Amino acid sequence: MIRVQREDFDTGAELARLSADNLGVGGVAAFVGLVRDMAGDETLTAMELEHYPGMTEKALADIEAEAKRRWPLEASLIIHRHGTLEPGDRIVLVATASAHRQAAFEACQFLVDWLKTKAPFWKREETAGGHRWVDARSADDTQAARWESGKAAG
Amino acid sequence: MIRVQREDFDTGAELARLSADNLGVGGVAAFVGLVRDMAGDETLTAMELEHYPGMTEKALADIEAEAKRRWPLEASLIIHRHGTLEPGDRIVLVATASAHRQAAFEACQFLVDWLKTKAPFWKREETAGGHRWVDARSADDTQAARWESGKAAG
Amino acid sequence: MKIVYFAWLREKTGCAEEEVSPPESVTDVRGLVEWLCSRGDGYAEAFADLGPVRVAVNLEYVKLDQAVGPDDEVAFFPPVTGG
Amino acid sequence: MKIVYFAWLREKTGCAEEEVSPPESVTDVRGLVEWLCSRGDGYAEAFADLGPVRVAVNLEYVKLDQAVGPDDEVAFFPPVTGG
Repeated sequence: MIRVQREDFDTGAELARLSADNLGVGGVAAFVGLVRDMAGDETLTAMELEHYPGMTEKALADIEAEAKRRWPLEASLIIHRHGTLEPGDRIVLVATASAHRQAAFEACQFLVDWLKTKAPFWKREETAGGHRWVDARSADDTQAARWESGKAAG
Repeated sequence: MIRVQREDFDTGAELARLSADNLGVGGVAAFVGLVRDMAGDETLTAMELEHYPGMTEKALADIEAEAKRRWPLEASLIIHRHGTLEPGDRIVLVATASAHRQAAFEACQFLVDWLKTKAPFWKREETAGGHRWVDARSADDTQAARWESGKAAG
Repeated sequence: MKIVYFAWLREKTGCAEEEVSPPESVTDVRGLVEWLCSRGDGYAEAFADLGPVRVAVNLEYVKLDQAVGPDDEVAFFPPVTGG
Repeated sequence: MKIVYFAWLREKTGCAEEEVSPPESVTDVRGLVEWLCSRGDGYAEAFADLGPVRVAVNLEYVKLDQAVGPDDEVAFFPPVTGG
């Protein structure tokens, strides 16, 4: 399931829904991304999250389909917010449900890694000094590249 | 933070608490373990979780301290239930908060892997055919052994 | 042809979205970028270095040699930074 | 000396917890197990195969050659299966 929205989400309710009515789920792995208060050396006052409506949903659905191809998932969920966020706000929830924990963990990490390098979102940090578009991190490319072989990792 | 309890827990509230008042947290990784409805080929009617009061808390605190030694965590949480559980019930919540997602993910997985092989809990499955103590899985030992070198994995 | 711009490409071109009718000589993304650059300083500045520019045609990532035509939606944006 | 048993070791010995006073010749866990086995069929059955038996003394995992004395708490249990 994919959702792109301005509104916050209820992490507990979303995770509970992922395994509701499915007694084959043994583990749910989840990641919640939050806005930190630092932008480099400066204090972040706000973060603007821009995205490409239409392509975002398609990119996330493609990533989710790839995870389901690689791991035996009972369910998965990506919720990504856009718009203006403040330090401490939730940005993203990625969650996976599987019979076994290792599949859930790996698929969750895969989804986050690929989302960070493939889904068309852009962060703009606002500080007292003005605003600045966040640069893509080469570490994120490295993380994402781990999964390029098409194999589930160890 | 360690909690061993009979009562269920509120996943959303627990995860929110982990990053509350700490604007340096960029990511929270979490794992929720659930009771499945299968015990081998049989339908599970209930699961009894026995533990060793005193040693459980100590073992979990040791595991958590080791995770904090290995990764730069802002916070961590292990809640493990005991007593009688039914299919679909939550058993365990493991969560880690860090500035960066990779540390949160790795530490969360480490905590679950070590908890599974070091914390004194025992599961007894109840089916129509009677009851049976769950055997330790060699796969769990393999998972846990990944972390024995004392190094954070890649 | 519909063109959309995001993040600093939107700011530099001063445009979020526009309908354009490039000449018939424009057949691929590279030709489209060259033609767009001729339309003003903001465009020339936005596309001065194509290294950090990503392109999608009809919501799919493509390379500069991707063919484009009148019915396509072409998007220009920097490397993504979500999550 | 306090002895505690968990899971099927508790069921086989028929005992969750007991205070015992083994003879002075019992100085380590291995000796303690041998002495416990002499106390009844349930004990002998529980400890027939020590392969799947784990031991903790004063809440720490130990091996069979761990020294034990009157003030210790000794726990016997199978490999753990929590999480």
